[in-house]
Parts: sequence; C-alpha cells; structure tokens
Amino acid sequence: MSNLSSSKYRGYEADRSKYPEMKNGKAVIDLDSHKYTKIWQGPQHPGVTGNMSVELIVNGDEIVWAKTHVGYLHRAFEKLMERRKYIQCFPLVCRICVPEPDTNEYCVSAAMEDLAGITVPEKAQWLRTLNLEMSRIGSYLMWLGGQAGSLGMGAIAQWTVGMRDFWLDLFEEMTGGRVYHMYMIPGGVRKDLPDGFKERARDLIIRTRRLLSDVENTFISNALVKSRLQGLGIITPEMVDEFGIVGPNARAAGRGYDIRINNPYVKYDELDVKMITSTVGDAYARAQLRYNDLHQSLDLVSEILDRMPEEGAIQAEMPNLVNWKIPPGQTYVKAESTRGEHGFYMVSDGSEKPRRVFARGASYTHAISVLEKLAVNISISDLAGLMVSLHTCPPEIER
Amino acid sequence: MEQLIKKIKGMVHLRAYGKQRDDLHFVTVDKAQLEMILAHLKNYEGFTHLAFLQAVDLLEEGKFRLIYMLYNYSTNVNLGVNVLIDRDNAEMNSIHKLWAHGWQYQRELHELFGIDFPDSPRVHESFVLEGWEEMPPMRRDFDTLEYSNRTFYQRPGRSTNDPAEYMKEKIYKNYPAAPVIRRDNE
Amino acid sequence: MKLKDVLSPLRVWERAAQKPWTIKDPINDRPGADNYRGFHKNDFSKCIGCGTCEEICQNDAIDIVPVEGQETVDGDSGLRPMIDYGRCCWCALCVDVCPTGSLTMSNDYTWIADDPEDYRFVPGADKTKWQDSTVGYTRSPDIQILDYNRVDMLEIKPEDRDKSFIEIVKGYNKEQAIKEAERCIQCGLCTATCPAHMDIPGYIAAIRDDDLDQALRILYETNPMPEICGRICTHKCETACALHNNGDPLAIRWLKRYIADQIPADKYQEILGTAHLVDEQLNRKVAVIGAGPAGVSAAYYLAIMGYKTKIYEALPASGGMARYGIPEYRLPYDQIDKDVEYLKTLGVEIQYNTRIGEDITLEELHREYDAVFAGTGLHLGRSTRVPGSDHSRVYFATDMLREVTLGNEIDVAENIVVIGGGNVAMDITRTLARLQNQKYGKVQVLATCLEAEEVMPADLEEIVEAREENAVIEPAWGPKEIEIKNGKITGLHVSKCLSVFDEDGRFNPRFDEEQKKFFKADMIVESIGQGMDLSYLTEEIKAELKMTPRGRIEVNDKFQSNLKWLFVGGDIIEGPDVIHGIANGYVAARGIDSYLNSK
Amino acid sequence: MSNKHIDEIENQMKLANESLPEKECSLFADDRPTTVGAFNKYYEGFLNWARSRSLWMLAFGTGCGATELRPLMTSRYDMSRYGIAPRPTPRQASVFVVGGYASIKTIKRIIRSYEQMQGPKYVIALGSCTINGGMYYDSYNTINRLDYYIPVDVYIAGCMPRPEALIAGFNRLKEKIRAGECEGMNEYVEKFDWYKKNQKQIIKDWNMPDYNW
Repeated sequence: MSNLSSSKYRGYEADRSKYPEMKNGKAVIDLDSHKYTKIWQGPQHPGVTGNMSVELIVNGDEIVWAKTHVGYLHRAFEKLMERRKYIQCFPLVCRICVPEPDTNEYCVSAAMEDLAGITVPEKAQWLRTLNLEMSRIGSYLMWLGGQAGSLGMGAIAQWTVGMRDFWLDLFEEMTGGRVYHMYMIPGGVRKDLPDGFKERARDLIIRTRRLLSDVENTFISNALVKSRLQGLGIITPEMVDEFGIVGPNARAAGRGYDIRINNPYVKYDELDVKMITSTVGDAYARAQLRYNDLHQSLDLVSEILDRMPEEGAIQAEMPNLVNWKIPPGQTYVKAESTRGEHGFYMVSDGSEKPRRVFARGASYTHAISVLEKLAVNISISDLAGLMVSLHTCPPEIER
Repeated sequence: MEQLIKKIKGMVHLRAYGKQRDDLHFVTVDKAQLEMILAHLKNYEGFTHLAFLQAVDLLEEGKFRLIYMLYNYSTNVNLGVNVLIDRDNAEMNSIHKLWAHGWQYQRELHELFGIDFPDSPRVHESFVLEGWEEMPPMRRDFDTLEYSNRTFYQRPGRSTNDPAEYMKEKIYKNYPAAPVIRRDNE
Repeated sequence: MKLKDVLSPLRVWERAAQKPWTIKDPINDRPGADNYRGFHKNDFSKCIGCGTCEEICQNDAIDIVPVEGQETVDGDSGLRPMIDYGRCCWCALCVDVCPTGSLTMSNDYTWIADDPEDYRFVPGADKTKWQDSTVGYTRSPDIQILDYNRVDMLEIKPEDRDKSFIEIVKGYNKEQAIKEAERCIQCGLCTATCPAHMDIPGYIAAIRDDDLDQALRILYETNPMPEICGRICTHKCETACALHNNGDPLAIRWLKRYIADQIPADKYQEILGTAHLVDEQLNRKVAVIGAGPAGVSAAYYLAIMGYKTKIYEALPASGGMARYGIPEYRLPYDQIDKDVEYLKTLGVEIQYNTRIGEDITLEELHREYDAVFAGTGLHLGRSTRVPGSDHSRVYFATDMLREVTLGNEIDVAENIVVIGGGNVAMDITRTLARLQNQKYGKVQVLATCLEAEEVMPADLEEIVEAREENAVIEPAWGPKEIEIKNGKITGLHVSKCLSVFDEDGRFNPRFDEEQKKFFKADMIVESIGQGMDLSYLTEEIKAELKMTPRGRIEVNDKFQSNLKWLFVGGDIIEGPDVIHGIANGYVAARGIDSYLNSK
Repeated sequence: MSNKHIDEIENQMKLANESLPEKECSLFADDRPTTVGAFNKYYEGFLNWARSRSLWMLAFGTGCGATELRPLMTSRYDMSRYGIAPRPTPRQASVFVVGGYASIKTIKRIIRSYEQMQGPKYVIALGSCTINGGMYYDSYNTINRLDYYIPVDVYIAGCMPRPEALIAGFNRLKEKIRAGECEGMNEYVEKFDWYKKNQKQIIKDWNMPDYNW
C-alpha cells in the first residue's frame, strides 16, 4: 500500500480525500462505508490472462486493493510426476504452459540428462534450439495479440494470433503436434526436419516481419497505445531483486538478465544473442522490449536454420527408457522463456521415478506479488493491460 | 566458488557441499543458521535473486528438505541452500523480510506440504486448493490415485489382460504349477 | 504526443486489398501434416500383443484385450491394444515404443461423438475412417525408447580356443547382466514359448533388482538345471522375445547362466529352502532311468516332494546327452556336476554304470519301486545309407562325441567330412577341428548338409564360430556316394540339393544331378539325426506298451505310458532338446505324484 | 422476498440458500429450475433452425482447450461465418465450451456460469480430460467425467482438439439442435438432485447457492 502515498498518477492529481485512511502503514478499507466496491475480475472474464482471477476493491474506477487468486488450473503435475516413470513425465510437462510448452519439455529432459550424465548429440542440440526459439516467437505473437486486445485493439490480435497459427503449422510439420509438441525426448529429439522445412520457415520469417511492420505502425508507435501504456505498472530496479522479477519485465527495468546469455544452454553460446534492455520499466517499455526481442528471435531462427547440420544423430545412446533409473542427485535446469526464467528442479533417488520435480515459472511472482503491488492506484480499465504487460500465465503458477 | 564455500564453512556449520555443474552448487546448513547465511549471501555475496523456495519430502527419514535456490547476477552462479527440518510439526522461519515474494512460496509449502512458517504474511490463506479436507497433498504418503478413484468417477468398462497370464490360459492351462517343497516341519 | 504517432496506424489501410488468410473449408481442406500425431492405427499382421504400449502409457489409456480372429500362438499373445480416447494425450510414446512397429498414427484428427462411451476402440479391429490412411506419425528409426542392442558377450578369440576344449563364452559380469536385464520389457511372451514355462520376466526383474537369491528361487520352480540350460538351451524364448522384432532379442539364456554362475552350490539349499526335506515319510520309492536332463529334473522334483528317488545311469557320469553329446567347450563338465551335486544333497542316489536290461531289468525296477521314469535319450546314430556308408571309417557323430567325453583316443584323419547341418554336426565338426589341430596343427574338416545356409538347423553362432575355427561348411549338397579305393575312403560325392521338403512338408529332397562336387576325405562322420535305444524294454513290456506310428512310446499329457507305473520323457518323446527334457521331467514328476497319491 | 416465502421453500425443497447469510439469500434464486417444453412442431422447428445459426459461445477458458479457441476466432478459421461468436458473459451466451480438464476450483465456476446462462443452452466438451480424466485421471484436483456435473451435448476427441475439429464439433451441435435433440438443459432440471449430489460430493467448499439465477 506504499504506493498510496505517492499520489502522482500519470500526471493526474487525484483527490485523495476519498482514499482509505492509513493506519500503521496499512490502508483501512471499510466496505460498509459504501465508498468502496469489491469486484472480481475473473476467472470468467475476457480481460484476464487465462483462468485466474483478481479480487479488487475499487474506489470509483481506481483500484485501491488487489489480490490474486489462482488454482483454477491446478492439476498437480508435480504429484503426478512422482508416480510416473521418467519417460512418462516427458509428455506431461508441456501441458504446464500452453503458449510456450517447449521450454518445459527442454527443461525436464535436460534435468534428466544432467542427472544421468548424458550428452545430447550436436544435431539434436541445434534442433532443440530451433524448437525453443520458434516457441518463443509463437508465445510473443500471442502476447502481442493479448496486449493489443487488452487495449481494445482486437484487429491486431487477429493478425498476430493468425500469424502464430502459421508458426504452429511449422511445428506440426516438424514435431507432429500443433500446440503440444512433445518433441524433446530425453537424450535428444524425436524427428529430424522434414524436406523443404527450411525454405518454408524462411518464407514465414519474411511474412512475419511484414506483419510486424504493420504492428509497428498500428501498435508500437500508436499514440493511443503510448498514452495508455506509458507510465503504467512501473517496475523500479530495486523491485527486481526484492520480488525476484525476471525476463523481459526485469530487462525493461534495467536488469540485464537473459539466461540465453548469462547461462547459455543448448546452442545459445554459439549464437549471437544480444541483451536488450531498457531503463524505463513501464508497460510501454516492456512492450517495446518484447517487440524487439521478437525481431531478435526471428533473426536467431534464420541463423539457426543456416547453421543446422545436415547429418548427425538426433538421440544419444540411451538405455531402455521404460526401465530407466537415474542415480540419486538433485539439479536445477533453467531456460529463458518469453516470460523469463523458467526452470525445473528435479530430485532423483535412484529409482525409476523422480522423487520430486518442481517447475519454476516466471509468472509465479509476476502475477501475484508484483501484480498485487502494481495494480493499486491504477484505473480498473488498465488492469487487463497491466496483467498482459507482465505476461502472466496462470498454469505455470499453480502447475 | 571455492572461496565462497570456505567462507561459508567459516561462518556456519556446513553439513554438505555438492557441485552439480559449474554454475550450480548445493550446500546444506543447519536450520538455526539458515536465515543468517541467506542474509549474508544476499547482502554481501551478490546472491540477490531468490529463484524459488521448495521442499522435498523425505518420508523415510522423517524429514523435509527445504531448498532455497539463489542466483548471483554477476558470477552467473546458482547456489541451492538445503536445510533439513523435522517432518512432524514441520516449522521454519520465514524469509519474507529478505525477499518480498518469499511469502508466496511459504504459503504454497504450507498448503501443499503442511510446513508452517509463523509470521509469514497470508501463510494460512488457501493457495490453489479450495475446501481441501485431506492431508497436504504433496506429502509422499498421500495417494493421489486412490483419492481420485474414491472421489471422481472413473468411467467403467475398462479391463486389461496380462499377456503372460492370458497366454497361459490359452496355451498351457494344464501345465502344473511349481510343486510345494515338503519340509520336515510342515 | 506526436502527430506521426496519431497517423501511423492509418498506414495499415494499404493492406486492405490483400488476399485474406481464411481457409475455405477447414474441415476438409486441412489434413494433418505427414508427420501428424492423429488417431491410432494398428497393423494386426505385425502386432504381437506384447503390451509394451500399455506399459509405457502414462495415462493408463491402453488396455490389452482379446480380439476376435486373433489366435494365441507362440510369440503372439493374441491380445490387441484397446485405446481409450478419454485418456489418450497423443504423445505417441506407444508408437515409438512398439517393438514391432505395428502401432502407428494416421493424420486424421476429427472425431465427434454425442456419447462419451464411444471413445474406446481397438485400432485395427474396429472400423474407422482413418484405418487406410497412409500418412501420419510412425516410429522413427533414429531414436530408441527400448534398447535393441544386446550387451556383447565376451568370448575367447578363435586363435586362443581352436586347440583346446576350454569354455568359449565367458558369461556376463554383474554390470553387464544388469544392463542386459534392463532391456527387458516384461511382456512375458517368452514364458509361453519356453517348454518349461519358466517365469522369465520374473527372474530378469530379480537380476535388475540385484536380488539373485530370488532369481534362483524362480529358476528352480520349473528348472533344476540352470547351469546346463544357461549354456546349451536352444533358447526358443529368445525367438519369441518382443525385442527380436526390431533388434537383438534379450540374452535370456546368458542371464540364466549369470544367476547360476554367481551363486556357489553350497548356498543352494539355504536359498531354496530345501535343507530339511521330508525324510521317507511318504514311504514311496521312484526309480529314474538315465541321469540326463529329463531324469535329473524328474528326480529333483520327486525329491523335494518327499519321494525316495534313485537314478540308474548306464554311463560313468551324469548329464546324459548334455555331457556325452555336447562338447566341453560349450558345456564344461564341472557345471553339470554342480547341478547334479546339489541334487545329491537332497538325498537322491545315483547308481552309475548300470544299464537297465543288462545289469538290472525293468521288471525288477517295477517290483522294487512304486513308479519308474525313463528318460533314456537318443544315443544312437542314424545312417545316410548311401553306398559306402558301411565302411569302418564312417562314424556316427553321437558315438564319436561320447568317445571324446569318455576320454578315449580317437583316430583323427587328416581330411574329414561331416554330413549334417544341425547343432550336433557343428559340435562334432568343431570337436574334430580341435583334435586335428592338436594332432596335425591344421584343420581340414568340412561339413555339408542338404539345407541351404539360411535354413540350416544349427544355430547361427555355431556356424559362425565353426568357420572362425577354420572348419569349412558347404550347405545345400546331398551325399550320393562315398568313394572307396583300395578299402580306404577317398571322399564323398555330392550333388546340389534344390529343396529338402516337398509341397506337403514331407522330407523329400530334390537334387540337381548336373551340379556335382567331390569332397576329399579319409574319414566320414554322419550326423543326420539320432535314434533311441529301447532295448531295455523286454518283450512282455513291449507287447503291452502302446507305441505311436512313428515308433515312439505313446504317453498322455503327464508323460505316463499305458502301463500306469511307467513314465517316459525327454528326447525319446520330444526329440533332441535339453529344455524339453527338463520340462518333461518336471511334468512327469508331478504326474507321478498325482498317480501315487491316487493309488 | 419475504421471510415467509423463504421458509416455505426450505420446507419444500431444501435448497442450500439456507447456508448463505440472510441478507444474501434474496440475491439468489430460491426456486428449483423447471423444464421448458417445446412449442408446436413447426414453430419449434423454426426456432431450432434459428438457434443453430447463432451460437454464442461463452468466453471462459477453463483449460488448455481454450488455446485453440483463440485461433478459431481469427480470420484464418473465421468462426463468425458459422454463426459462432464469443460473448464475455454467461447471460448472453448459449454455448459453453469446456476446454478440457476442470479442477475443483474451476468446476465450481463452470457450474455457476452454466446455471447463469440463459436457456436454451448447450455444452461442448473438449478433449480426453472431459471424457475420462485424460492425462490427469489420477490427479486429486481434476474431475474425470464432466457428464456427472453438467449435461454435455457434444464431445470432441483430441488433446487438445484442433480448430478444425472444433468447427466439426460445432457443426454436429448444429445438427443436433436442428433435430431438436439438445435436451441438456431439461436433463439438468430433471436430474437436478443427482447433479447436485455429484457436485457437492467433490466441491467441499460449497459457498454458493444451489441454483444461480
């Protein structure tokens, strides 16, 4: 509630007399005073990012108190994995995040490989990199649609989500699945690229860039977007450590933390990934940063396609995966998803099943601690925009 | 990293140290010294990022292992700080004052493992469950399949066969079973 | 706010005239990709019903059910997967794991139903609109879920072994055995094929868990000769192994040997719980004729069931054909002794050098004992009856192998031809090769048989190893005449054999008389089959005993002849095969038990 | 609403509004839902034809399956041409697309949203999870069979079903509506007690009225 005292709200000096009194640093909100209304945004609400909800207390149209409720998508993945063999975990984990399932697949396969001491062959590493980077593109396109849609620009959402569908077509060719790819099997990947894939992918990159130039015109440099997103949900550099903010949200606040650069995995150490940062920290800076990151992903995909080895094994020499036992140990494997640090902590006890698996999603703090802090003092009409600008994804919170 | 481990050794009772990768290390410390070492790591050693706080149920040993995964932005190293706590009446000191999102993990652990964190804000609030009446579900002794069969209706009409048993039934039904060894005392 | 920012969104109007993306008819215009993981198909001609798909399915979506028209035969359980689309997640692990590659996926993905009960189906049996689809996800040859590569067995190199009779195969060590055992998918198809119906998945799982005591207990449930079986079993189970469809079958035989090799004989009683057997309480006595696999097996199970058992053996040592028909480099004699010594500790007596019919008659046994089991084996040779085969330098393989085992001197010639392509022929070929090597320092032995190389009855590894030891193998030749000059054999005339069996499957070889060859030899060994010696049956018994048209003793499913007290088993019933002998002995022992209990 | 009336209903129906605070009781329906009969054959036929051509779908992404609803709305698949449009609130919607697995917390909201929808209303269930639990069959927090909690008209197989399959599912729903076979709403009323029993068996925290108006 500390924000209440800083009365500056996007150049508009609000009348604070109707705001809650502060007592011992806590706001006193008396619902019976009829000054406040309690409303729920979600779970059945078009303005929330997925199946979650935010409990709000508003004063007029300004939010004075917010609380995130999650658990609508809790499927107990971690519990289920404890009673599944290692190989059986692999189809399960991609369901943790729908727009970007491949990061989960990579992390869980890499964690098993790390614990079992398996080295993935070169070609499979490149294919994994391609898959991960393509999934980032898909996720960013979805996000772009969401951010535009949250500001009422449904047409942009139509374009970008439509364009994502073409990327899903590529995924379908490559992996056999449209949304859930189940591609990165422990030890490698499941299939090589089909014939003519590279040409079609390059063609799609060109089409995506053409679309992005439209998005640039209609969204990034749109006066309306600027006026609504600038100054919204400012993340200060101090907050980054305090709240454990990661990914584009942290980079927009000046923290140069991109796992692809800091702790390179698969083939990112051989690729030219640039750290894109900003120092403004508001929703517009985050939007711009993601837009630039999307461009970088397109660059990376075409670079990966150029450097993709023609020949090579796609799976390491593996034991019988049905009876696969992994020696005892614990590990933490992380990867950069579009939302930030996405990691899997895995403990093995030498048996056929993992002892404990924990999926760390970037939204875990973004959608709860950070959102509850940033939502206060903004207009209720901006809440959807704020949630999308934090790129929250509820399934990775509750798993 | 060796220097840091030496330093930690000098400060607290270091129960175990393990290196998984160049950028991932694990240390195990005592419960009482945890807060101190976390504060030191955060304030002086650059481990400013708390990636997660989680628990592993060591049912056989009657313990929970808590893991505080820290990250250092300047050296790009992850350090997992392990601490063992008793499984019965599990309780741990809260770290919400060190990291503002610490309470979230503590709320989750309270709900899913039944570990209490006194003083942690909102720790008794429900997180993902609603109206849960059983034991905390992430504990090893909670059988999720049994609960699911008991609570949700499985669609009937499924039955399976063991190929070996089925073939025995079909091909060599009359083959005698292994004889009982007739011992003196029986 | 800049004016440019206000106007820039309007630039998008330049796209207004572009062709839209819309798909005209989404339901029909969009088949899944060639690699799409759509609905399942199953090729019944390949499927063996091993249930590995059920095993790997993390959603418990697959049941293995009987399907009309699918018979249960060796290596095919006759069960087929039924998939519940109320569970499936289309991960295609079942497709990737399928050892036969029968389970695949089509690229069809539309299935609408009003009734949720409809979503269970047996791909391949139930009519589906995608069953003839040619595209869709299939198992990639580049990845392995199952491990199709057998752990290499250490063998002594040909140059180190071709002069001596030391054992060639070294056996697995612990690490190798566990690694090999981990390849097993526990389908259990092998159990039905094994004549003794051993619980193969059970003891392999025990090896995997490194619980060898349990493994030994499982072995002894139906097979009391693991050392012998672990070396020379014909391992029909490995042919039925599901992994055999896409790679090396599991080394079931070597794993069995590993279990027995690891446990010293003096621990057997303790592990198997046979230390305190009932001592003559039953007061029933059983005689066993022949200390071969069938006899030993029968005696073992009779002993643990509490019968006083005595074995009569004509030769000076136990093992029967396993000792006297199989060379030492395949089955060292001390391993036979290990199995038999354990039997002796259970109180079974063995009387050697006692031939029934000469030293003691069958009637005497009948009088003295409550039941008799005869497992006398096939010790006689068979002749090709080609001209010249009555020459004194033409031998039978069985006789010669016996002589070698007995330690008698063999007059090995410089050039030898062996007629026959079975395992016995390979045994004698390789034995003679060793003897030649010892005597002359070179090998000039040639084996020839009617069958073409691909269908030679001998095990492939036997043929390969024989060639490694410099023996020559000439398949698909039929012996015509043994050339004798001045009373000495000079060689064998053969002509090309085109086929061995006629259309009806009867033995009726066809030859191409144009293609001829002459193999030089001064000694010839015939190894074209073995005959039984039933001379111990007296005339009275023979008159009463029912025989089959092929000249074998007729027995019921308990191996009981029409003389109720006489049980017969082993090679003389089933033909030459150690595991059949063991199985016969086991069943006969149970049969004797029930016969004596009902008497 | 008078207290007397509430007492009467309590005696008759035992609706669970009694568990609500008194001041909230009057906010919710305190009456049992009733079945709706058909009009005469020709008029009903016309109505069904009309209903089948304007399916307004409730935009409630209950699970993974909702992801494929998003491309369906774009111009690539263009569901508007099939007469399908997303609506933000249950009051305006006639089709409820349950997108796969439903956790306990979500099934409670699904029931509430379903009851709030105006009749005639239809339910399409997506994916394995709604049929027999799918890959979460052993999870403690997801239901296995959706038809135990709300009536379902059409099932679409897949994990998750593709947009094309969704369109095929909507087409099947249209056929059913035109044929007058979509009686899910009346079925819910007829087996109301059975549905409520099933619902209450899994939703332990039943802090909502038995029937939402």
